[in-house]
Formats: sequence, structure tokens, C-alpha cells
Amino acid sequence: MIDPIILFFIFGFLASLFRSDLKIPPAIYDLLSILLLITIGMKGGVELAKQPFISLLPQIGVVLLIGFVIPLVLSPVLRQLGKFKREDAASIAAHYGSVSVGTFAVAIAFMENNSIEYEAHLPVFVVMLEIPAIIVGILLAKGIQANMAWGKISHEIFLGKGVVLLIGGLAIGWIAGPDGITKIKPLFFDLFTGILALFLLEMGLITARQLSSLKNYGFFLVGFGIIVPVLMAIGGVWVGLAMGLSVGGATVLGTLTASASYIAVPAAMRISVPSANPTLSLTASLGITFPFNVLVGIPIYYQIAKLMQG
Amino acid sequence: MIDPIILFFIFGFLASLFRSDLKIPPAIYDLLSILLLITIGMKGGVELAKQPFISLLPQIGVVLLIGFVIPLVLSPVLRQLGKFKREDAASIAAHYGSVSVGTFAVAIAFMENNSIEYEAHLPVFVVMLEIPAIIVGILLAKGIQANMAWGKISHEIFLGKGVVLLIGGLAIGWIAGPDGITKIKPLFFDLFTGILALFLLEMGLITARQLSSLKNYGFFLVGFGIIVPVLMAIGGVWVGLAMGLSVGGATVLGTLTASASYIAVPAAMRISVPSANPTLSLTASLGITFPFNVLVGIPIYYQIAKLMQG
Amino acid sequence: MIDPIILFFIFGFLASLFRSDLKIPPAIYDLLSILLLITIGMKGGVELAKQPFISLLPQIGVVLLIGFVIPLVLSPVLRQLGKFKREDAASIAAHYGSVSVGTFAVAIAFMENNSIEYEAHLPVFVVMLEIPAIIVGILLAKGIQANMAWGKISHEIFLGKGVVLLIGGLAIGWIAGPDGITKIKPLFFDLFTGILALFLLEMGLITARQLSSLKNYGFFLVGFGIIVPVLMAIGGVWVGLAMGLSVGGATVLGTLTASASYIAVPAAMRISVPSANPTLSLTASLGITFPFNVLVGIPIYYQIAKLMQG
Amino acid sequence: MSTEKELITIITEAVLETELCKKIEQLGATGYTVIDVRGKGHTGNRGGDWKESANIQIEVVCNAHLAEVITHTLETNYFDDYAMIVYRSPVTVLRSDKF
Amino acid sequence: MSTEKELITIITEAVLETELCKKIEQLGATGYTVIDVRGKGHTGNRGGDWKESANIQIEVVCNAHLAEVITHTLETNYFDDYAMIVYRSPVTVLRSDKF
Amino acid sequence: MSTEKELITIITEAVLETELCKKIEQLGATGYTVIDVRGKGHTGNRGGDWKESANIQIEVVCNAHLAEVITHTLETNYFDDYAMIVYRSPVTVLRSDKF
Ligand SMILES: Nc1ncnc2c1ncn2[C@@H]1O[C@H](COP(=O)(O)O)[C@@H](O)[C@H]1O
Ligand SMILES: Nc1ncnc2c1ncn2[C@@H]1O[C@H](COP(=O)(O)O)[C@@H](O)[C@H]1O
Ligand SMILES: Nc1ncnc2c1ncn2[C@@H]1O[C@H](COP(=O)(O)O)[C@@H](O)[C@H]1O
Ligand code: NA
Ligand code: NA
Ligand code: NA
Repeated sequence: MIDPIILFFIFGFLASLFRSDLKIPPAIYDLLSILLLITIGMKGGVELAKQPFISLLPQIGVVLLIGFVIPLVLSPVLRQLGKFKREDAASIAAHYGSVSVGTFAVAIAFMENNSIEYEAHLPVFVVMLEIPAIIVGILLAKGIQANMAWGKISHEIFLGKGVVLLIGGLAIGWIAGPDGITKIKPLFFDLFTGILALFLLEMGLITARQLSSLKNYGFFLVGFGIIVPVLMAIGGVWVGLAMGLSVGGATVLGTLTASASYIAVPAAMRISVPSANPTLSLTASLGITFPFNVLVGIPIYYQIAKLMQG
Repeated sequence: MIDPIILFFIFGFLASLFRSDLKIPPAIYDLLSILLLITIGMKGGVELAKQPFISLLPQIGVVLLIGFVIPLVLSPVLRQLGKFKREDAASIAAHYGSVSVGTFAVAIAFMENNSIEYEAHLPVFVVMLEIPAIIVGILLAKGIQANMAWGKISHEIFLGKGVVLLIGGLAIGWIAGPDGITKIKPLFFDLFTGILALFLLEMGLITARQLSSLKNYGFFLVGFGIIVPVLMAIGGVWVGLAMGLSVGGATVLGTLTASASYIAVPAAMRISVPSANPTLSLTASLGITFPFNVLVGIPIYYQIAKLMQG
Repeated sequence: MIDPIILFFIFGFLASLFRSDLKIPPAIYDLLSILLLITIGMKGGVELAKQPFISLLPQIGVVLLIGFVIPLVLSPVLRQLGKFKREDAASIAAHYGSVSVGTFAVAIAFMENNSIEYEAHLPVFVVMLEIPAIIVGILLAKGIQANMAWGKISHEIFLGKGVVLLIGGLAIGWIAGPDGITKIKPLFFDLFTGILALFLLEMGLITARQLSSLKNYGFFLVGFGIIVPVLMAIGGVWVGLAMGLSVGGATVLGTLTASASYIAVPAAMRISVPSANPTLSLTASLGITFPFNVLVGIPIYYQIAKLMQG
Repeated sequence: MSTEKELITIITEAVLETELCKKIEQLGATGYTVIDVRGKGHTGNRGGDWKESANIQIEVVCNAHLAEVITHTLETNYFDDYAMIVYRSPVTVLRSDKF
Repeated sequence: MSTEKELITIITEAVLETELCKKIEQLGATGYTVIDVRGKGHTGNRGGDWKESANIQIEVVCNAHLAEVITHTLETNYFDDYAMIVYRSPVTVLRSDKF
Repeated sequence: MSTEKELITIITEAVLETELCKKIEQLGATGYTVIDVRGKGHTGNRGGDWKESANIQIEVVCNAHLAEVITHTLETNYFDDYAMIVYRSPVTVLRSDKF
């Protein structure tokens, strides 16, 4: 049975394709993403409050490493195979090294819809994977220069809206703990799937608008936007199983590695690496990889995880 | 006991009348109407998923017919009695041939508040009644011309925000079915009446502002805006009972025929029949008929339905 | 255990302090305050529907009196000790004579979190305390002049957004009664604490921005913004106990007298007393007193109330 | 290439946004900018609370000839039926080859 | 009737919207347009996050004489107490009888 | 002190807001005003649905010399990499000592 949140995405996509005047006002899009990010952060934080942080440290270390490694691997591929200039390769690599919170939420919904178990602390990984790829991306684009405006750059990285909301939510959930947040649950937790549905409606509208850029940038991007996520998902699932996650948990980690950022990274790259063409990375991450993961990727990654689990 | 959603309408009306600076930001108004329209569509869709579509086809046919007939009847009345020019008569007729989603929601709330049974598939009729009157209205205004910009016009009709959201919601509800939508119910279904209350607050604010136009357009409009809905309600109730609806269902159908559009039709007419004066139709539909139906009409139509049922 | 809504405030405060680009769109801030104000008004109204209004009249009379007296006491203090010019003293006094709805909501959350009983009709006092101080403040600033634009001024006072929403909510709750509002509870009551959390997040963002004004206006304001609330809280608690409120109820009344307006009063003063410097009053009420009350004041006032109860 | 261009400002009903922007492009403008505004004029109060009463302000930078064409098109097709005002003013642009 | 008019632009506190628009009408303007803006000036940062710190930009197209009257009124009544800047520029209007 | 000033209008990507406003202040402007806008230009459609595709319009009133400096700075640092147009026009200001 098809999850209705997916239907909202398809609905938005079609409405935009047929040039309907349907629009979600920017202020509402902001509200939706604020709610999603805080809630995911809080869910992670609540789990941290339940188990000793130290016990999660090894997993967190591995996940951080993934975030540093992916862009290092992807960037040369993009330069060699894709013939992209240095800054563009670095920027696209950073997008794919980081994660898409929307994709994560859809993966969690998939788990719950199909009653698949997963580790409750997975949202912590989302927070961990946001940032490393941005740092690597900037270094790849600029090299390590003496006169680098690190103040400005680290501000962009750590104080961008997406990262701040995730970390803020994490901290609130951690400090308040499972009981503390009871009274704010109706807004942040009970409405979560509905909010996600509206968010995906808007993502559908935006995604369809990216398509027009596709023809300008050839079909390398299409291939890249589909093949790379699958390969990264396999890697992510493998690492997840290796570090002891359940099949569900490994699937979600695979989905995270397969997903590409379209909130935190674009903003940071636009400021820190101005000469990278933002249309390239957004077309790939939002126009191809996001719909691919959400519509067909996640179930495939789950099958892969089951197979690899053996 | 007076329904609190009606109190929200009256509250908004009074606040605006006394020139309070209370305002609902446009982005919030958009959010409210997006939620209302999707939910009503989904409610209809869920019902379609429950019963064989074919069994509803006869009723749907009749309802579509109503949508075509009403403007054909009203337009000559407006030209003869109201002395309106051709385009204005056609436009007003289109407004009254179509429906008001807000009025529909209030009618449903009335049914539930008074524990009156009604057919769960009534939202399907809302979707069906939105469109035909627009087509007829445009044809009445322009005649059938060789060089008509049908592309542009049908775009306005079928891809306007209101229609797209209703149809999108319908499709989502239909495909996902009653079980599928469980997880998005807290946002779309549980909050529905509260959202409707805020929406009616805004409608009250807007309605009061229409009143100033009243004095400019004489009192024909006042009479029209009250008498015509009552007559159309009687017709609608009669048809409803004749096609086998319960007293509650017939009341709602009567309310639908009695209601006049203020979302889909105004936008479509403004683009497709520019020379029709929008103030005329909005003053009638929003300034008179909407408050009349919401405040006094619906209970009357229910009494009428009970009487006609015998 | 620290209430998560307080954590949201601190989160916003820190985000703004570190110059994150996190913003709540103005339209969303409007939505949040509309929901808070209506709900608090409705809660009061529902209580009025439960008990004979006449029985509350004595308490209401006392509370109104408080609203008139506070600014009369504070204004000379500000002129003498603070060396403020007449209009500034009057304006600051009006801010502190009126109340902060956000602070009230936090106080109520504190009561419920700690299972402290309080009178359910307290929201009525919020409505009562909003207005008198504004009137007194304007008179103090301008003296009673022959040519005063009372029309304009009373419009600002009674028809400002904050007051209208509180009174509208009160009326709706009163007329609809406890049963009537059942269907709108999910939006207005169940989500209340979550909405308050988001509101406090925004307040944190705004509060931090006030700090930069502090250095310009010396530290008299800091002292004033902390000492005066404590003194007023003691007075408010004493009056509350004297008029028969429970310890919880007296604490909330004390918190109300200790709190300073930052919605209704600033707007009214800006229009009615243009030469008063708005930065002075907002820095004190929003930059100092609001965080003080919310973070440390309320628990202190509760201890005071317990002590005074004896 | 001269850096003296014209700025056309159009204030009109929000419902026209798609149609006008398309037309402005077709007539040859290299771009346009749209702002949500509210206002009052001969056709009464357009407070922008909801779509029906919302206004937009469209700004187009172009050369004098195109400015003529655009304003003329607006005058002929929209002035009678829609709430609309149009005015022009000279501006000095950077990178005049962009327009 | 000349098509040369003046455009007055007023940037000031949002709280003044109702009052200023009323006054502009009373002084004889045929209309006005209002935009929500944010900014910074002598009175500090007005970031527009909430009503208290929000700015509006009011635009009025009118003849030179009325422009004098309006700017003079603003100067006399509001400049001292409110965050406000005002500037004028000449514009060429379509349908000059509208103003 | 002359009341003739220049109005610089910059239309560019929303992501630049903080950076540009800071730079404009540093260069010596006494203030600026920012408006949320959407539009289309050489770099394509910037419909403003979400932050990535949103535009802002920055308005700065200043003297002719500073106008030169600001436009030159923009041209050197941002024109190549960002969606941006910039134009200037003369305005007559009230209280010219404010600028
Ligand atoms: N004199 C004016 N100055 C500035 N804006 C105006 C003026 N007249 C009209 N407008 C704007 O143009 C819109 C349409 O004007 P109108 O066609 O006169 O109703 C109004 O809603 C205002 O936003
Ligand atoms: N030089 C300037 N250029 C553009 N806008 C300005 C300038 N100075 C002030 N403003 C705008 O006018 C508002 C009030 O200015 P002020 O009275 O100087 O605080 C500011 O918040 C800005 O939006
Ligand atoms: N000819 C024009 N007239 C008015 N606005 C323009 C024009 N060209 C570009 N713009 C605005 O400037 C932004 C950036 O332009 P561009 O760098 O050409 O993509 C666009 O998104 C529009 O908002
Ligand atoms: Na990834
Ligand atoms: Na109808
Ligand atoms: Na107080």
C-alpha cells in the first residue's frame, strides 16, 4: 500500500508539472521545515537521554567519518567522469556527503508503515552527518589557504538555520528527556506525519521546477543522481550492519548516505564557494536524487539490507 | 446552542466593523484554505475508496447537471431583473452555480453538532460542483467564439488552486483509503474544526469589508443574495431527496446549491472575463450570501428538508 | 526538572546571540500570538460560563484597580530615580502596569508541571489588566488636555490586536461554554503548550536582539527591570491571597503584576505618545523583565506565596 | 552601449502576475522583478488580505524603445478592466549589456 | 495634462500605516501603495521580525504641488518622533488623469 | 548641504542579505532598506518559493561619491558569481543631513 505522504509528493509534482498556480507561501514552508527539524532533533535528543552517551560514541565516530569520506571520494569522480570544474565537483560532492532531512523522515515513515524495527537514536546520525561534508567541500573547492575567512565559513556551517534547529532540538530533547516533552508532543510529535505530508507537497512543487534545468546540464547528472545514491546506500547499509544496527537501522543509515542535502549545504556553498554553480548541485540533489530515494530507493535499500544481513 | 465556529465568524465580522487592526496574514489564510480544501477532498476520496465508484455515478451525474443548469437559469434573471450587462450577469451566475467550501464545512459541522446523519460521500459533490458553472459562465459571457483562448481558460478552470487542492485531496484519499490516512489524521482531521474556526474568523474580517461596496451597488444585490440561495436550496434539497439522500444529505446538497463561490470562480472570471466587475459578484457572494447561509440559512434548509421528506 | 518551553526560550536566545540566521517569519509569529491570545481568552470565558459572573465581580474590581494603581506608582519613581523625561516615565510605567501574555502562559505551565492548583478563571484577570495601565500611561504623559484625540486613543487601546483577540476569545468561550468548544479543542487547547514553545523560541530570538540597546541606556534599566517585578510580585501575591486566591492563584496574579507588556502597550504608546522612546520601554520589558520572570522569577514568586500563606 | 535605461513600474492586481510576466518576456525584456504590495486607488481599497484583493508591483528595466512597447501594450489591453497604474523613470544601470 | 508627476517614497515604522495612509488621502492623493520592508538607519536595526520593529515603504504618485504638501506634513509631524526617511523623484505616468 | 542624493537599487539572491548589508554599512552608508522580491533574469527563474530561489531588493540612499564606491564594490565582488542587477537614480531627500 502506497504511503499517503508519497502521494502528497506526487501530487505536488504533478500540480507543478501542469503549471497549476498552487503555491505554499514561503512563510509556511519555513514553518514546516522548522517543525520537522526541531522534531527530528528532539527525537534524537530524547534517545540520548535514555542511554549513556558514551555507549553511542563509537557509532557516532563512524558516522562522522562517513561524512568526511564521501565527498573525498565523490569529488574526483565528478572531476574525472563528469568533467566538472573544481568548485562544482567539490560543491556537488558536499551535497551528497551531507544528508536530506526530508528523505530521512520518509525513511522513518516507511519503517513504521511496514512495522520494521529500527534504533531510536538514528536521528542523532542526521545531526552528525549534516556538517562534515560541508567542511570537506569547502576545503576541496578552495584548498587550504592562508587567508581563508574561517570565521565567516564556520558561521555558515554551524549557525545555518538547518544545523541550528537540529542541534537545538537535540539539546532540548536531551535535557528535557522523555517525560519532559510530554506536553509539547501534540504539536511536535502527533502532527509530525501530517506536517511531513505538507512538506513533501511543497517538495513536489519545487522538484518539478528543477526539471527544466536538466536539459541544460546533460544526462550525466541523471545518471550520477541515481547510480551514486544506490552505491552509497549499499556502503551505508554495510557499515550500518557492521556496526551492529538492525536491518531497519542499517536501511535508514543507507538512506542517509544515499540522500543529498538541499537545505544546509546549498546555503553554505553559495556563500563560501560563490563560483560553484548552484543549479548543478540542486538539480542533481533535488531534481533527481530526492525523488528517486523517496519513490523507489528506500524499499530497494531495505531489500539490500535484508540480503546483506543474510 | 450556538456553534463556536459561527462565533468566530461573528467575532471577525465585528472586529473588522469596529476597524480593529486585527489581521490574519495572507500566508496564514493560504495555509488555512490549503488545509480545508485538501481535507474535504480527502474525506470524499476516502468514501470513494469504500464504495464502488459505479454506484455513485448516477448521483454524480445529477450533481454535475445542477452545476450546468444553475448559471443558465440565473444569468437571464440577472440581466432582466437586475439590468446587469451581459458579462456581469454571467459572472454572478457562475459564482452562484459553483459552491463555497467554507459554507459546506459549516453545514457538515451543523450536522455533527446536531447529530444529524448524512452521507459520507458528500464531499465528492463539492468537487463536482466547483467546475461546471465556471465553464457555463465563461460561455455566457463571451458566447462561443472561434478565437477563444481555450488553453488559457481551461488552465484557469482546472488548474486554479482551489480545484487542484480538492482534486488532489480526493485522489490521495481514494488511493490511500481509510487505513492509509491514519497517520496524517491528527493534522488534517483532528484539527479540522479548529482550522475552520480560524478560517471563519478571517472570512468575518473580509466579509465586513465588502459591506462598503454594498451602498454603491444598490439593494438589488441584497435581495438577490438572500432570495436566490433560499430558492436554490429548496431545489437542491428536492433533488437530493429525489435521488435518495437522507434528510441530512439533502440539506447539505441544498446548502451547496445555495452557496456561492468566492475562491475558484472569482480568480477564473477575473482572467477569462476581465470586463465583468468583480466587486459585484464578490459583494453578493461574500458580503451577503455567505453570512446568510452560515448564520441563518443552514438551519432553515434543514427544516425545509424535514418538511419535504414529509 | 526544567520545563522544555523554557528550553525553547533559551535556545532562541542563544541562536540569536551567536548570530545564527534562524528566523521565525513574521506571519508565523502572528499566527502563534493569535492562537495564544484566543486560547487564553477562551479559557477565561469558559470559566465565566461555569460560575455566576457576579461572584467574580469583587475580584475583577480589585484587579482593575491594580492596573490603574501600578503605573501611578511607577511613573514618579522613574522620573525621580531614573531621571527619565515625563513621556518616557509614563510609557515605561504603562508597560509594567499592563501584563505579558507570554509570561502568564509560562506561569500556568509552571503550575501544571508542578501540579500546583490554581483558580481556572485567572485568564479573566489577564484581560482585565491589559487596558487600565494604557489609559493611565497616556494621561500621565499628556496630562488631561482639552484637545485630546480620545477617539484615536481609545481606538488604539480597545481595538489593538492583542486586546481584541483576548476579548474575542473570552466572549467565544463564555457563549459557547465548556461543552461547546469541544470540537475546536485539538487546535486551541491540545496544541497550546507546543505553540507556546515556538512562541518562546521567537521571544528568545527577539530578546537577545534587545541586549544591544542595553549598553546605550545604562544600567538603571537593568536594576529597574529586575527589582520592580519582584516588588510588584510581592504586592500581587499579597493582594491575591487577601482576596482569597489559592497559593497557586496568588502566584499567577503576582506573576501578572510582575510582568510587563510587549504587545498591546508598545503599539498604543507609539501612536498615542510618539515622543516616548520605544527602545527604553522595550529594552526593559522584553530584554530584562521577560527573561527574568520566565527563567527565575516564577519559582521565586511561588516560594513567596507559600511563605506569605504561612 | 549606453547605461541609461528606463525603469517601468506597474502596480496591479495579483491575479495578473503569470499573464503579465509572460507578456513582458515575450515583448523582449531580459527580466523582471515582482513584489507583493497593497494599496488604494480609483478601484478602491486593495488591502491584500487575500488573493482577490492583493496587488503586485512589477519592475522592468529595459531600453527606451521597449519601455514604449510595454507601456503601450499595458495601456491597450489592461487599463480598462483592471486596477492598474504604470509609471516610468530613467535609471543608470551597471553592466548595461544585461538589459 | 502633463504626464510628469512625482513619486514620493516614505520608509517608516509599520505602526504608522493606518494613520499615514489616511492622512495622505486627506491631503488629496488619488492612491498609495504599501510594501512590507525591513532596514537599518539612525534609529537602529529594524529587522521586521515582529510588528514593533517592522518597517513599511509607502509610495505615492502625485503632482509636484501635492508632493510638497505631503512631504511638508511628514516633516512637521513625524520626523522628530519616528524612524522615517522620505525621498522624491520625477516619474512619467501613463494616464496622467488618474493622479 | 545638497538634498540631491542617489538611490541605488540592488536586486540579488536572498542568501547574500547579511553579507551585503554589512558591507554597505562598512562602506559608509547611513542605512539601507530590504524587500523580499521574486523575479527572472539571465540566471533564470527565481520564484522565491524557498530560500534558495528567493531574491531581495536592497535600496540605499547616499551621496554620489558613495554610490560610486558601492556600485563598484558590487561589480568587482559579486557580479560574476551571483544573480544580480544594480541601478541608480537621482532622488531628492528630506533632511539631507540624515544621509
Ligand atoms: N496615486 C497613487 N500612488 C501610488 N500608488 C497608487 C496610486 N494610485 C493607485 N495606486 C496603486 O495602484 C493600484 C491600482 O490603482 P487603481 O487602478 O487606481 O485602483 C492601487 O491599489 C494602488 O496600489
Ligand atoms: N540611507 C538609507 N538608505 C535606504 N534606506 C534607509 C536609509 N536610511 C534609513 N533607511 C530606512 O528608513 C528606516 C528609518 O530610518 P531612520 O529614521 O534613519 O532610522 C530604516 O529602518 C531603513 O529601512
Ligand atoms: N530587466 C530586468 N528588470 C527588472 N528586474 C530584473 C531584470 N533582470 C533581472 N532582474 C532581477 O534581478 C534578478 C537577478 O537577475 P539576473 O542576474 O539577470 O538573473 C532577477 O531574478 C530579477 O529579479
Ligand atoms: Na548523503
Ligand atoms: Na451554488
Ligand atoms: Na504588570
